[in-house]
Amino acid sequence: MDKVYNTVEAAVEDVFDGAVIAFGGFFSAGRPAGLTKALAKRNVKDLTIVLQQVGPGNEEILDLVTNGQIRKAICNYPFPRSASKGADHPFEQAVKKGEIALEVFPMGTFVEKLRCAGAGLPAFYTPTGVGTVVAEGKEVRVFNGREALLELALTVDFTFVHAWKGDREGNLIYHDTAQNYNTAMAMAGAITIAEVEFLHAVGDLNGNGIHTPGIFVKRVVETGRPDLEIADI
Amino acid sequence: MDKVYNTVEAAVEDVFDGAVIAFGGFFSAGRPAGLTKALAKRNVKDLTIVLQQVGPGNEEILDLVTNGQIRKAICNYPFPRSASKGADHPFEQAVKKGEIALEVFPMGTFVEKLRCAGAGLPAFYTPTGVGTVVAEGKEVRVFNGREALLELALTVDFTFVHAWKGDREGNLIYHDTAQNYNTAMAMAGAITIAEVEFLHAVGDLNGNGIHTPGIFVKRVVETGRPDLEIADI
Amino acid sequence: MSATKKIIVPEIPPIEREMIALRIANMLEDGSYVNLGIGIPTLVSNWIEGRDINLQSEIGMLKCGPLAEDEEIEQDRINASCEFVMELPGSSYFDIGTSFAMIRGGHIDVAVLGALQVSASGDLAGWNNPARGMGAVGNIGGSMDLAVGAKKVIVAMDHVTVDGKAKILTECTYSLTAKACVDVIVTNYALIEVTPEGLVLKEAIDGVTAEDVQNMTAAPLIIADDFKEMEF
Amino acid sequence: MSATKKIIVPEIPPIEREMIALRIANMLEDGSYVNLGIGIPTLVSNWIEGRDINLQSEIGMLKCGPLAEDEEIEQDRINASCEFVMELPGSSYFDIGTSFAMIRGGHIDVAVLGALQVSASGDLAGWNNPARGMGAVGNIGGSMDLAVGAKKVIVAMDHVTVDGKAKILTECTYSLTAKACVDVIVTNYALIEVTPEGLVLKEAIDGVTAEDVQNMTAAPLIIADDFKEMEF
Repeated sequence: MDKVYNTVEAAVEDVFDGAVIAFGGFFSAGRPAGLTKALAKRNVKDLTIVLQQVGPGNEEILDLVTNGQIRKAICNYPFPRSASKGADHPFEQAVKKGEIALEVFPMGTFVEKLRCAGAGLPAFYTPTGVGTVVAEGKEVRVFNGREALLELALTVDFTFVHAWKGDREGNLIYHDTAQNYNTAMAMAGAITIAEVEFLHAVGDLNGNGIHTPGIFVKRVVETGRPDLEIADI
Repeated sequence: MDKVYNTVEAAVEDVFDGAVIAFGGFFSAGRPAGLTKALAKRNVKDLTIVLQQVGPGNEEILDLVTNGQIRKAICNYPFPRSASKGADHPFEQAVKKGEIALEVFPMGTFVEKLRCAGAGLPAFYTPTGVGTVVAEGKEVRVFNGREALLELALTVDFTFVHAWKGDREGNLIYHDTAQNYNTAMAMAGAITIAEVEFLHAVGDLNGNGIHTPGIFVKRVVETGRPDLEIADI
Repeated sequence: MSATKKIIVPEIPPIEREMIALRIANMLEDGSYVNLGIGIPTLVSNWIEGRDINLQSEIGMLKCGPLAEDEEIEQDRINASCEFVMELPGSSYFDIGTSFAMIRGGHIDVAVLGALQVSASGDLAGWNNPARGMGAVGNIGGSMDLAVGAKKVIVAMDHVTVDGKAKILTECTYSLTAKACVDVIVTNYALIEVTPEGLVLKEAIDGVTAEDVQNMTAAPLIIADDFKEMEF
Repeated sequence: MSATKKIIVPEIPPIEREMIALRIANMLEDGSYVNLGIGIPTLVSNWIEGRDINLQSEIGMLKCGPLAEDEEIEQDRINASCEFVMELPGSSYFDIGTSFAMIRGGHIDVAVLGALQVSASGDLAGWNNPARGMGAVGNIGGSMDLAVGAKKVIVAMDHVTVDGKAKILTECTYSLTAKACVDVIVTNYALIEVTPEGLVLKEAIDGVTAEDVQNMTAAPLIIADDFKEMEF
């Protein structure tokens, strides 16, 4: 099945108000900037965004924030590293004012919640977060003498990923550390949309080195290799 | 760190009585036959073996059975496909007589138990097995209106895997469907031992296409490409 | 309507296993991802060559190709039935953890499974024949995950056992694969849908009446308004 | 011994951050897999070039190399501190799910982490400075997983805050990263081990006495029998 869309705009056309959207990427590596920019041009709101952090180093997400499109964010490292940059940052200030709800999970828990959603596992136990604020309101249970928290799968309506190479059926290969969250998020999305730097014919990619098999991907759009803009974090 | 052992015998030398050992592989693809044969030559007993099935198509495991080295097996498809072959099969008959304890999990649960052990997650919930004999004695819990079973991580003392290419630091690439259980089992083993068809210098393998990063592998031994012997299943 | 109900098999010969597979192949949609179990389900693959149907094999392969022979055989390229298979353009390989993420995670559109018994509420019993005498253990394999995980489950089986006993029952008597998981049953005599109201007889093979089908089925059948002859 | 205990900082100047990193580098064993957190821990990488120490970065890279500059920069090759890094022979890449499998699963021998506070029982508080005013949310990142998952946790930090408050306390007052996870604390004045008996002062920098260290530590210290000058 050919899954290619010609434009990022067409690929995100059916994202609806209130949708939960996961965004892959980590700083300069593997961010679906093209799809995200297309989303910021659309009049959809009350979105829940699922991603590591909201800039710096993720400038295109800021447009969604300043447009007032975000109701909630689920992150693991939400803010600028330095407190002084946070004081100037629209997302951090929107959270502080209560305009955007924020939920934070430890990084390993965050990614596992997405993988579990994609893998049909409703919940898991992890030792991470026991005895911390992360454990508040969560079940604690002892396995082999060690406490662990119950964490739930995090299902998402749409996932945006950025891959290096992709074929027309959605098989994806990421480049080095650009794999990051993209793999787990691609599994989690009810509709996963991939922007790829290089679009290949079916059969061109080595089937033994695919990071995301096409079954997890509904749409593919070629956006080229992004320019490197080094953000000051 | 160079992890290369010169012989399969040296690589399995410290397997101890009562050890829990996971064996990768599926029929003709990715079975650690060299390591397994070396184990059958050693006088270790009371072993718990963790693998898909015990022959046919896994003849070297049969030696462990007929040697009386096995106390327990944890499988997902333990027996020959046809009942008539099972009637002649030493493993099936040993289970029938109660000489070997057998625990069976659904295939997806089986592999996830191993991955969780390797990933430091003590337990997970899965909808698979609800309302069946698999659920007996297990906690059932409802998530989003759907029942799921609590399943525990399965830790193993040793894992034997078979890879296509490996480097001296334990980075592994499997060949096509030979990846199968090897990936999850390599994560689960306290000591994971890899036999590889082709041993490479460090730096020769493409780091973007590694299936099992070297951190999961303690020992590597080159055994060459096995001859294809098509078992009658 | 118990498992011991007397079964009357019609004099019309049943269709061959290959025809069960063909009927199912005709139900599959283009672009779908499909997993085929061992037995009759495997035969579905003979009818989809050239169609845009992606076979998933739980060993860890997508776009699983036709059976390989002779010099085409590659020992590391097999399906979950331990058969040597061919690659197709776009085939991909992955580990069994990822494979069952696909299966449980609802990414498989259709699973075609064999069965020993199916109940009126769509319970499936397919992995443990008590005749083998192994008690509560047996070859579960991927069947339980497929039964609960696939968006649609189609059972492909003979309508009655070789010794003339019903396989479609009010309640299964064999150990279950999963409860309330079956959507459609295609046998060598009929096509039956599992609905909240019960089993609905949609099709029977040429020359076989709805009454004939009921006579070899130990669960009550609702005859569909559009009940018709099975076509291929 | 409360968090408000009056802290007296000795007149001897503390060692530089690079020297804290060097002391830690000397504790790492050849062949080990090590994760370095943001801040002082990152500096450990400057002292291990040529040694057989494998750096893991939680973004999904093993054998993470030195920082890349100018034309060496590849936008898709970064560490978890968002710095551009070099490949080494044997470097590998993987997704963050696998990365945290390594971390939680006990495959990382040592995690070197920064900290705001450490308690007498090895509790670590490192992710949430109340001064930022964000309440219960903040940049947790990979710190909680590393603190519970690594076989050994070494904290690298200044001994007291910039405004002269104790960071080593009977109980942490800031939001915890993990309980009872720290094995060793290396500061710009001392090396302290966390033991079941309490904090054991093992080393102090040249010119600083055990009493000096206790005077800037808000938890009781046990002076090791082999207490000695920190060497590099």
